[in-house]
Amino acid sequence: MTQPTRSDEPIWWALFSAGGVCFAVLIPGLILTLAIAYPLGLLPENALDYAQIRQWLFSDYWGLAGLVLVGAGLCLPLFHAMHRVHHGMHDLMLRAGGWGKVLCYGSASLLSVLALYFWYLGLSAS
Amino acid sequence: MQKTLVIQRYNPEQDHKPHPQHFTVPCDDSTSVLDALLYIQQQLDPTLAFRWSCRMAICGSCGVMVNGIPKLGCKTFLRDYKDDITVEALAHFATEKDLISDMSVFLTHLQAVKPYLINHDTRPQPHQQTPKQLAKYAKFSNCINCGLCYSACPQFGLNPAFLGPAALTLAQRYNLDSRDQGKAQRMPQLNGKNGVWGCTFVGFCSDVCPKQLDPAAAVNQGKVASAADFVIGIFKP
Amino acid sequence: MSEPRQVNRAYQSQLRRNWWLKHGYYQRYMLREATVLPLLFFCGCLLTGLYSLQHSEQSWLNWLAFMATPWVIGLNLLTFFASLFHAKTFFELFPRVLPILPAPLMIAGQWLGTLSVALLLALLLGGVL
Amino acid sequence: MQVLETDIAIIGGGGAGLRAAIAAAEADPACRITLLSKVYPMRSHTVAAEGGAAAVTLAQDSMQGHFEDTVTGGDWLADQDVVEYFVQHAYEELVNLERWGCPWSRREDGSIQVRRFGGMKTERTWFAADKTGFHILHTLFQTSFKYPNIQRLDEFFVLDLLVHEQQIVGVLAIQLNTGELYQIHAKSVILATGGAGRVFHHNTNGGIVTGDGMALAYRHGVALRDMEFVQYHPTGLPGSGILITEACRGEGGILLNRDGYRYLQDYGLGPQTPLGKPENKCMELGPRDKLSQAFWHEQQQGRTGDCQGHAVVYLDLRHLGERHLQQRLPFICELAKAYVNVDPAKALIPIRPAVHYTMGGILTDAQCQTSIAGLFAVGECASVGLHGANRLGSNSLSELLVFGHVAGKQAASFAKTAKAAARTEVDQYCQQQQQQLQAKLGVKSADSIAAIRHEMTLAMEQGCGIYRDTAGMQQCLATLAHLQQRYQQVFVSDHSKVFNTELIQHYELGFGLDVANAMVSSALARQESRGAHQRIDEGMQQRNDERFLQHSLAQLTEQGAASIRYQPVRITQSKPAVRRYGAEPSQQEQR
Repeated sequence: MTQPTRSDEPIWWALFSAGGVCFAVLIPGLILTLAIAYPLGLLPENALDYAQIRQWLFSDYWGLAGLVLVGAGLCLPLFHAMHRVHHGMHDLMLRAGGWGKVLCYGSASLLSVLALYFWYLGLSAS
Repeated sequence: MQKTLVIQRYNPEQDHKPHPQHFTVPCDDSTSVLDALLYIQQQLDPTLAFRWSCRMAICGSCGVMVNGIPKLGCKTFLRDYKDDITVEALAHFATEKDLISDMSVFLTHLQAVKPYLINHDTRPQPHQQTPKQLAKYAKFSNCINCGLCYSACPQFGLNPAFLGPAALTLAQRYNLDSRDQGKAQRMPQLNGKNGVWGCTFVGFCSDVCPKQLDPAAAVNQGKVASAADFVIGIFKP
Repeated sequence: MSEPRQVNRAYQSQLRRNWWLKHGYYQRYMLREATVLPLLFFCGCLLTGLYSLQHSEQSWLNWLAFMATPWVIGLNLLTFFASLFHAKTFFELFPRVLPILPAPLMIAGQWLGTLSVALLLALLLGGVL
Repeated sequence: MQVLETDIAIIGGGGAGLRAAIAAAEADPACRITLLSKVYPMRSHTVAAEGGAAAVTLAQDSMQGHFEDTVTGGDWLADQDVVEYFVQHAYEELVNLERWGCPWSRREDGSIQVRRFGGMKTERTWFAADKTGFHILHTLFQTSFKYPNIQRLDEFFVLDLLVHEQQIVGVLAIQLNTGELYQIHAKSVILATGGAGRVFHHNTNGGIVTGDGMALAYRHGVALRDMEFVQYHPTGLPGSGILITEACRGEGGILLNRDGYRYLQDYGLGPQTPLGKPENKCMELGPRDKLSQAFWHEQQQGRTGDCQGHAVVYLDLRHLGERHLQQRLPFICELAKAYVNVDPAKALIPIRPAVHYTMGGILTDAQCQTSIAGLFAVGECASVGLHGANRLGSNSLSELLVFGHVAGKQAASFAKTAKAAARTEVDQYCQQQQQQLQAKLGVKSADSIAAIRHEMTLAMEQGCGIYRDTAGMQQCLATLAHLQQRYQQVFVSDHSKVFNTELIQHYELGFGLDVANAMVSSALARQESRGAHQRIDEGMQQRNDERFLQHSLAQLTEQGAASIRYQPVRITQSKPAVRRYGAEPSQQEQR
């Protein structure tokens, strides 16, 4: 019996799992506050004050909160989502070969870098 | 009481694909699908082909699809079905005749993971193993090789090279055994794309498992092991 | 070793693209996998929010206004339910993959985590903390 | 017709066949071993054994003790040199299995756990919960993957042995999924085909347990020994016959009649032991023959209950508690729930005796060699001389390991010296067999294989059951002769090649009819009561050592009948005495 080549799946699976935790633990709270409660006026008017949020995310403690938000709220969930998209394509018999993988994890990587870049811009401006 | 079984018949010497045939069988509260099939074979049509032996859910021979769900014929009772009951050969395997599937791919996958104790100590004494150590793998050692989990697994259906729930569970069973030293030999099979990574945790395998041994859990525990092995692989030359 | 079997024209059915519509269990699985679609939308929201925040106060205000448009709220409500459904499935799978503590305990612990995060965020933004 | 060459052909992929295959593979790594099985090996009926496997394990136990229990349990019809060999080698075989990964149940300190079993004077039964046979079979099957010189032919059904001048030259088999015939030339052949419980109506056996190997050897002039000794297991489920393990009683389960009375105390097994405190060799832990016989008497006196038309007594496990039951007897809980809708923690399990095991079988010497050179037999299909007139629970799993090992080694050494057979005569014989097979195919008639088989099983149950008499057995023989005639006329209506299961059943029925005939003929000739063979005829109700301390040998005659001769029992140290159970043995030992 020939030995199969080692899959690189552990990398994507680890990112997927970490993202899954974020999706389950952090994202519900984020949506609830940012995308539901505030727009519906259930939070104080100044809850999302521009200066305050900037300070939290880009200034206090070297912008650590911002980095956490970008990592746990964006990068990891993106990898989580694109991992499922990648496997979903297989499930739906959309055989994109190696390109499907490049497309999925490539886009997740690109958007993650972009998010980190925005945070970096905010950080340097503050 | 009587019930109608709609059986997907297939004779490779005549047919191009399976076709349904209706049989009416007498039944009571204790009649299993296997009992019904035996009645048909003995009383109505001796050419009906299916596998069976122990009729007590331990030999694993009589797996069939009952109303589209993989079941052991001997542990599925007519009393639990209101209308006609469709019986067909296990999904995802090739059908050789009537309700008989070609299980050779299953056997090949099983053998691929080296499902036996690998231990280099040759002293002729029993190993020590505490009940706690035994409990770690005991559940996964209860697989009767019926193949229902493969019929429940769309990933196996989509890719027959996927080692599948039973084989991966068996690998995990030996990997978790405190007496075993063969994990390193088994990991290469698990690490491949047709090993644990072929699984997307659909989880239906665990639902249909007649012995409730949760193969999905075993496979996904295998992912953790494989991921750890991956990391170790980076640091080892 | 076993002898390779000669199979006489065995019938091999092929899965079709819609295989997952055939059974409730598979539908639920596909639904679980599909929770990432609204998630992607929310990630888009967050990303634009982040861009706005670092860009200027005006674009931040524009973003807040965008977030308050009814269809965006609607989609995010959907995302919220998707995230809860995902959380339920994910939390239940976790103790099976890493059986450290009794499963009910682990599941309860994870829900507690989700709840605490939501509460913390609400208190923080509500100005209580 | 395909031709395959091998060194050793093993017929049967159950515990005995697999153990033999591994032994042969280890004895001679250069030797080609072909393992044929009519089912995938893990389907073999070893899988259904529940209780355990016996070997002297505890410090307070002794080889002498196991020897005595086995000889006494077998009513002195065991060959004592064989028993000696067996008790001395059982432990190392169980250790072998342990080292191959069998998940034996353990004590807190990590050592092997042993449980009580019927007829054993101390705890010596190794177990893997209540699925011991399952775990043994799967461990052996999986371990067999390690040996590249074991080639499996799964789902090959053996139609005949190929014998030339009293030497085995191979087997003729049919590949089930193609219908193709295979001549498999082998220097040695091991029959490991299991028992023949399916010739009886009410039995604990799987559908595949049809006596194939016994009949194959019998038809080639090998004697079947002690075929009258058919064990009824006292606890099978009514209707299905599904086995409820003796381990239930080993763990402390009790048997009640319909009045809730522990009736075993009336049959020389008492006095009553306190609830939850089972004592070895007392009450529920008496041997299987005595317990099944006690049921018969209860039934005669109208003290049995009814479960869907079947007379039953009740197994009470309630006092063991949910937790203990789930830990020690999980499979029993599952079976009771599924097949009689009973939760053993809360309610009584209805049970009744069912045919379980054939003590007799293909006559072999202590090395598993039959009267045909190069032909070996092992396991339930064989009679190596271990069980005598009644087998003790948990001796058969150990037997197939101990003697599977012997058979494999012997077959390997025989294969080394044997010459390959002359092809032409074998070829001719196989062509004849192929024509005979073709001749079986015909049109569907009013009579059917299923009908003949059904009548055979009923006749056996009625004429050759727990208690037997001359008239009943003569009637049974007449019925079998009539069924044999009908069998000769009945055709296989299915003409297909692929998985012609009707054709296979035709062969199996033929095998079963021959074995059944040997059983009844042997039983009729034994005019005494011993172990599992109990006569109610006047003057035959006792053991008669003067005339019948002998093995019976059934030999097939030209006319298709069985001629019976006798062979002395080999006695080394234990002279026949009274079998004592209940309180009596401990009194004996005090003296």
